[in-house]
Amino acid sequence: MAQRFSAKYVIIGGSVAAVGAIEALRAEDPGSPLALVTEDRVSPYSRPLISHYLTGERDLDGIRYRPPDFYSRLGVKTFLQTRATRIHFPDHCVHAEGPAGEAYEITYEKLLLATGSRPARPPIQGLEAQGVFSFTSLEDAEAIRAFLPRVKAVVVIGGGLIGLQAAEALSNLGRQVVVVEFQPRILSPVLDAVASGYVEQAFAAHGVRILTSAAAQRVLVDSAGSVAGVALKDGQVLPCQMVIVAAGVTPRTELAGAGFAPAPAPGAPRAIGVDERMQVQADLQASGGAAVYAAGDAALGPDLLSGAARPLPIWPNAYLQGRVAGLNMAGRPTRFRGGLSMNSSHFFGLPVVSAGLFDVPEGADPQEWEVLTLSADGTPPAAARPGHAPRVGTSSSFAVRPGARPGRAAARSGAGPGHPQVPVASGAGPFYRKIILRHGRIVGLVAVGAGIDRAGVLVGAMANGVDCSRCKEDLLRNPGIAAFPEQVAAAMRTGRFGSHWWMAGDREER
Amino acid sequence: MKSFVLNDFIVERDDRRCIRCQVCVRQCSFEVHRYDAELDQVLADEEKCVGCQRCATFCPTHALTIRSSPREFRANANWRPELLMDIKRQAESGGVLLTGMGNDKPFRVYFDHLLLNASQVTNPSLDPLREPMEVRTYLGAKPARLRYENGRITGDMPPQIQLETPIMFSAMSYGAITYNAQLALMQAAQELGTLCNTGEGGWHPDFRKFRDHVTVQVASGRFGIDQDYLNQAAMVEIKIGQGAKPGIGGHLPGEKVTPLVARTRMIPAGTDAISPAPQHDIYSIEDLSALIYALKEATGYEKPVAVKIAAVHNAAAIASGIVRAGADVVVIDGVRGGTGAAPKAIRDHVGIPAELALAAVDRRLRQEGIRNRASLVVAGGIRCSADVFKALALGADAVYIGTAALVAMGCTLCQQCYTGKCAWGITSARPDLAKRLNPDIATRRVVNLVRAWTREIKEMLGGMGINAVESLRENRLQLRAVGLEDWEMDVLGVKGAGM
Amino acid sequence: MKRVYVDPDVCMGCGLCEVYCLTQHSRSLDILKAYRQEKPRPVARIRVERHGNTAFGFQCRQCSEPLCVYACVSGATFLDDHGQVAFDESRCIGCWTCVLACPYGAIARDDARERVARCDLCGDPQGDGLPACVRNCPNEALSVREEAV
Amino acid sequence: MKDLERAANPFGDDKILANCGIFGMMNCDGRRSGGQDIIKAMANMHDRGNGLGGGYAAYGIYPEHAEDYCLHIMFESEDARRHAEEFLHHWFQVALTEPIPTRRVAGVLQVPLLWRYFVRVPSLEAGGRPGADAGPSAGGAQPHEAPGAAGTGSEGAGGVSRPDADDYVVARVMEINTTVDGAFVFSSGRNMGVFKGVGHAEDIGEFYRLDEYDAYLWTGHSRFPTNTQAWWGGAHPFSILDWTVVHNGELSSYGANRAFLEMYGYYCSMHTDTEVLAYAVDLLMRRHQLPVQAMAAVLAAPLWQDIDRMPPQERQNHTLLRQVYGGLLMNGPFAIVVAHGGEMVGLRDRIGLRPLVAAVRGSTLYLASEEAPIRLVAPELDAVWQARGGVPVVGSLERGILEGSQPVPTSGLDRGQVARAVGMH
Amino acid sequence: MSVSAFAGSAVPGPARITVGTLHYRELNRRLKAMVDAGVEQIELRGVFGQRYIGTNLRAPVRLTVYGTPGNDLGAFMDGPSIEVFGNAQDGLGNTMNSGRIVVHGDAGDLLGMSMRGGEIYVRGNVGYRCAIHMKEYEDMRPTVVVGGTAADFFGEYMAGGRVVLLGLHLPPGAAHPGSFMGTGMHGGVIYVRGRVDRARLGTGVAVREMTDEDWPFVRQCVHEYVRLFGCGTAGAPGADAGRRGTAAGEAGSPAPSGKKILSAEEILNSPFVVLCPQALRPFAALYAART
Repeated sequence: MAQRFSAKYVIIGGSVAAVGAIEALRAEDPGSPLALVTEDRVSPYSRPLISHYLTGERDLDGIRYRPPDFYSRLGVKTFLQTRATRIHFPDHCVHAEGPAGEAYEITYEKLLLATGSRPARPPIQGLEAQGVFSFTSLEDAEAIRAFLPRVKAVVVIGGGLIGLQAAEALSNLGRQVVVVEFQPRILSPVLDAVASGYVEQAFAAHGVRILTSAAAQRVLVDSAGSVAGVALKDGQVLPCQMVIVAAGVTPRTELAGAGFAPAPAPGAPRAIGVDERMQVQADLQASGGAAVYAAGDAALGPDLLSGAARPLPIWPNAYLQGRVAGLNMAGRPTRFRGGLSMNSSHFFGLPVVSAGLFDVPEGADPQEWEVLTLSADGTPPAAARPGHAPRVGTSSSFAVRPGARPGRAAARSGAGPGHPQVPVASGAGPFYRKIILRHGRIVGLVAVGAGIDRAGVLVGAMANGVDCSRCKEDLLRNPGIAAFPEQVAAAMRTGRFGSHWWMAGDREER
Repeated sequence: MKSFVLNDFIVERDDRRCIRCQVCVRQCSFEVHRYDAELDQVLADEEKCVGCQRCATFCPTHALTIRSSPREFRANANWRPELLMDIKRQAESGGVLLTGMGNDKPFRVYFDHLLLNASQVTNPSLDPLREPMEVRTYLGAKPARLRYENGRITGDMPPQIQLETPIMFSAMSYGAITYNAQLALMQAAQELGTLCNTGEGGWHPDFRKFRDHVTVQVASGRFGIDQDYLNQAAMVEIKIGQGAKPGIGGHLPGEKVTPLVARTRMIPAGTDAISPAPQHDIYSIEDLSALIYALKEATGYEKPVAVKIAAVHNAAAIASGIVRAGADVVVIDGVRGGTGAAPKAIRDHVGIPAELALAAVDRRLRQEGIRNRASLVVAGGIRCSADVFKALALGADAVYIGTAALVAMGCTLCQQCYTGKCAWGITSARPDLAKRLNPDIATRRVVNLVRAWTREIKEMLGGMGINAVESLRENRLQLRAVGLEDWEMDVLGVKGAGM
Repeated sequence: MKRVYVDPDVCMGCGLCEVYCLTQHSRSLDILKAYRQEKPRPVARIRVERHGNTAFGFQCRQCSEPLCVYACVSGATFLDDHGQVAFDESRCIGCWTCVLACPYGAIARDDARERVARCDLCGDPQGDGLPACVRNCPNEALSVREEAV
Repeated sequence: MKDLERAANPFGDDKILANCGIFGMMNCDGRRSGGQDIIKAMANMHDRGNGLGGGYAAYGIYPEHAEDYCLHIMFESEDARRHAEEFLHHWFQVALTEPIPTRRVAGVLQVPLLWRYFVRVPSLEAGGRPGADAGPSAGGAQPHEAPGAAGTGSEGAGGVSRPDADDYVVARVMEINTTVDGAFVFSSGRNMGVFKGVGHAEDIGEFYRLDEYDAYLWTGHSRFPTNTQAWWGGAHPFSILDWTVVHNGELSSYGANRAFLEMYGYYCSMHTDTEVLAYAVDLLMRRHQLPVQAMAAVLAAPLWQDIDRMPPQERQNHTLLRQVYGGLLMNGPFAIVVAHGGEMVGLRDRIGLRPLVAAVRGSTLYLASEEAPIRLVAPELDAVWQARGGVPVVGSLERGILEGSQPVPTSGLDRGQVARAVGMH
Repeated sequence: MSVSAFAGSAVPGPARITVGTLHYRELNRRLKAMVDAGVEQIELRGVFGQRYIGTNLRAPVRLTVYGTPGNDLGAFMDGPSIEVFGNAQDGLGNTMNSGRIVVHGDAGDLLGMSMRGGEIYVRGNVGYRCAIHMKEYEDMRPTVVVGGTAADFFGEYMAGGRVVLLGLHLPPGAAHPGSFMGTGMHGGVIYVRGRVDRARLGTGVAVREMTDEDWPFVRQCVHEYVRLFGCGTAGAPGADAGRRGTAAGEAGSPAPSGKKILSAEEILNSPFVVLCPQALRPFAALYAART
């Protein structure tokens, strides 16, 4: 017999979206029963930090996202290492199975699906071999670490953020690493060619080979069933003892059922459709009157810039969605106005960020769009040679010597009128900043090295739809709120304007 | 033309202390300092340094010392370096030398040659901390006598201004000083219970709320004057002359007539604001009387009307005429009075010291039996509480301070007011410089100064065994001279020390 | 929320707040040592923005919906028990996500230490201690106040 | 013009300083009594003086010449007396001329010639009406108010109005004192006289045979000057007409007071505090006709902090008085007894720096620097109290005894009632 | 002047001097001689303004004074006990070190100025600047108890000691009339019965309520006052004292007739307030930091 439990709020999933929801719920409703079902065996930890765990820079405590007593402090009844197997919507009941196979039936008034995503499995032969790992969970990292002693060389399939993090960590652990990227450049979903080039340069400088426009066809397996190498489509064979598969993630929608998980666009993964309150669409007839919410990687929320629904499997977005879901579940009506693609990473100490668009879309009207770039005038990375980066409309660029300290021009200008300061890298290193504007509003940002400093100002302008047509060059050179029209700057100085762009509701007007 | 003018100042930077924070670079409004990235050093263009000490004051590591340049030529007691430099400047420009602030030439400062009395044995000194010390002062004409009728004291009492300290702020117009500086003076006047003078630049609408503490000026330019201007103020002052530049008018160039200045002065923005040398409706003493009574008519005889003149040779006779012309207050502005801009030749060579003029005027009015018919205010070079004290003993009812108030705010007398680049935000024309003066801090500083002086005045009063300032006024017996000639002591009406 | 406010009408952009903030966050607490000796050099948490005649020192706004907290992947930035944004620098990995998230650009990178540098109200968010920037602002343009937003 | 200042002030000091004992007694019912009591009282305060000056004023002593001005004049020589008498006969009708009776007393030396003259002001003559130059100074200053500004008064002798006659006498006295070498008028009132000289007060009283006079009002003074030079004219009381002042203390405001009085035509020839006090009282009470409370409110003005809290009418009165007569604020320690015909006023400075004790026995008011001398002449008192700073204690033939503006009951009185009624609030 | 009793050795009963107008130097010389000879009680009759009585007597002698003693009674006094039937003049107990002075009347200005020890009880009112700059030092802690009220500057810049002002003769509800009470005080304490007009106070003085620690002392003083003067009257000691302290020095009736007599408890039942220093260094901020 299944053990029965009942809670006002039930959350499935134990990562960031769940944390966002719990923190919102408990701020609004400190007392009502709240239960959480997660496959994780520990309190919330930070998935982006597993590479640090892998290298041993941090132990488990070092990568906890919240203190170990997080659940108990907030009064959350937890079912750890427990897998939700089925949801019976008419009965408002979650069926789950514990680590020892015990069965639970947990009824809810309000349910949040924060089930996240799972690594995608590319069509490559031999992925079942020993030594093939994905890299998205603590358990992945532990498994890799346990396997590492036999490993000299690693092939990372996928030059995305996860793959590159794994590659960096393994390289730092002294392994020879080759990254195999199907696209002509790494990080192509989040960076423009210039930035990709900087990153490739950084990996190359640390002895990591990156093969672009390359496709892994088959994992070679030795007699013991262990990885021996990777064969590429072009016939090249990369000997290795470990393969990391990092070819993207797929939202976990199975609990919701197909009816709630439409495919948003051709080629995009299915995810759970939600409305602006993060409530699962069409829930009313299916859920028997109880509200069901979804948030995080599993949810298909709106994109702030385009307004279209699209999965946005990034950490901050998951928290925000979880928060909005939690506020609504607790009875505080709040709208999620949309997530913003926002990526920040650093490889071998090189910071790279992007937000919104990173390139002007093909076929865009040059009258509407504008790209402004600012870069160091050192050797441009191979991929960043002129012509490589698309330029549309008016474009300006400002050159700064790499490694130069604040220069004469800046120093002389003082704070006097008409002398904008030219920002420069704080020390030697690449510098790149690019903003994309449409109708005078920022819709895209890419920055590398010291170019990322105060990038949030540009993201804020983007998210808040500030008209930057008169201050765009100041913003490019010196992202700061002083560049904005005084009304905007004044509102931002007092904190009244800036950080609420993602939500609407009574909280916003506070 | 190659300039032959040598630097006035030397910038010494202790490189061991310089952290390259560039605060000096940003603080120097004369663009002396600059950071050189290649050298990673802050460099100085000393030619431009005016010695305002802004950078040295703000350097967080005290790495800066600004020293006078020795500019040493073959010694010549007659042709001093300053004169040589002036000649070279004029040879290169053909222009009149302009300067700011008051006369800096070493004419005798009579205050420094007067010493004060104190009680010993025959009368007690009073403790000013614990016992009452009254410095309240009333400005305005007093009747010769009062009458007593049925329990009421009556008299034909002209309007009076009550001051809680005999120290007022002299005329400095909005335009000559910044909005913040004038705001600070008005706030300070309100807090201190004294008066601030608008100068002749009009009266900014924002400042009307200080009306009970504002003297408005009617000068040759007649800027911003209307019925409200006159009637909302506590006192009206006709400015005939100014100690720093007797006989000279003024000129605010059109580019400084910003929309706000224009609104304050009630003239179109961008037009020159000219203050003629004379008031063209006053070519004689009876014309002054006509203006005085015109202002009294305009204000319903409810405001004292002051007349301010520069201290000149026959000040006593002029003052007598002013009193007889109907003025309620006579202001004597001495040769050391400050200014925002004046031809150097005028500033340094026209007029007489305030002390002598004051003593002569007070004595003359008393001899003529009309001293009660006007209060006497002295201005021009009041530098400390002792100066105030001595001025009162010489016969003043109150004093004006201008320079001292500005110094309290930060002024270092670099004399560059007329350039509009005041690094201290006091006379600056540039808005980014003007906001350097936080009006609330400036108010506090000025209030502190006047409070401190007032306390010191009370200390000195107490030392004399006097507990009300009216017992000091004209009490020249409390003064003794050291190092003065007989004629000077005669003018001042004081004996030599030991007599 | 307790935060530092700037009055741009009197902020003259001198930059002394940055100097004193940096010094306050140095090991030596000595201005000369902080600038000339300590390696890596400490990082100021406040930054003076200058634009035309405008200037203002600027640091963490203590947002009511703090994106930096929500975006922080490591949990280093969090809300303390008083709802004040707090930062445990030992947990920061220098991912710069908060740099990207903060719409005010109020979070600086301490590149050499691979962590961010952000205003901590000089370690006294609940007390009466004045932050170094406020205490040392020569024009009293900065003030620390508790105000609902 | 002779240098009176040199006689009064041989060292050229700003002012002569003196510390003193003062005494006053007045029978408010007009009863006259001899001078032996005040001599006894002054002797009791012997230690408050140093033998360099003593003096008395006595009122009601010349009833047979009540309408004549009696000039007491001291002369250095017979020559001086001749010149002065020529002057008197030129300007006055002289009713009686006689030496002032004296007796030899051991402690009284260097006695000048002492004469008294009962004179009348002649009626209008060709030179203009008497008193046309009523400014009391001969210095030629032009006071800004009309001469004879003392308001209406009773008619004096010879059809000349009392104020005009008073002004006339003042002018002549000033003239003698500033132009007739060796002559000094030290008393010029009607039906009263000032008797003063160098010596201890009790000796001066004996010298002038004051026990032989009967007065309803006596004041006395024992002087402790800081210089050793002594001049008979420099002793107290100081007088103009029948106004007399005895004074204890020093006026630190002397310079300011003097400057103010110069405005009104008073030339301070003697450089003593008491002189400005006498002139101030003359200006305020005689010329400006202000009541005694107003005079006190000028000389010992209430503090602004107290004025500011007064009811409106009172506040206005005090404010006006300080605004207009601020220069007459007597600043520094003082206690004075001012007397004129029919009235005696005691006043001490506004913060009580010098003592003044008042006492009442029946209808007699006593004022003194100490209580003991009062007790000596009036062992049984109805009330005795310390005068409050700035609050005048007044004895008046017309109004009885007043402290402040409140009458002091003179029978069945006890100190507590006085304190409640007048003294301590 | 006559000495009616004088002995070189201790004699029971007081020695007596009828003083009259004897000069103070002579009077004080004789007193000193008597005390040196061992006289322990001396009665002075018919005193008229003789100064410095008690000043030169460094012994626990008891003086009884009838009449009006002169200024500086008990100045610099160290030891004697003086009781005055009559009013005292100015400077009573000036810079007194120890001993006791009781006045069955009023006293003048400057009473207890700079007093460091001992105690003074005055039945009636006191003048200007009384208890001014009183001090305390180690176990020396002077006490002044005044039955009536005081003129201005009472307790001015007091640095120590305890003063009680009973206000017994004030009309009901009236505030004490003196201005600047306790102004600039930086030590000591002033207990005031009756209303204090705070607007008349000077700088540096604070007003607080009585606490349990204050009452025992005040209670003791009031009881002693009533014991000494027979009553706490609403009447007028000055005039009484005057009647009693006639030239003949005959003591009159201790209780005035027709006055309401208050018991110690009735006196104590009225409200008291405490004047105390705002700070031990009231003018610390007066001076500029850098000079």
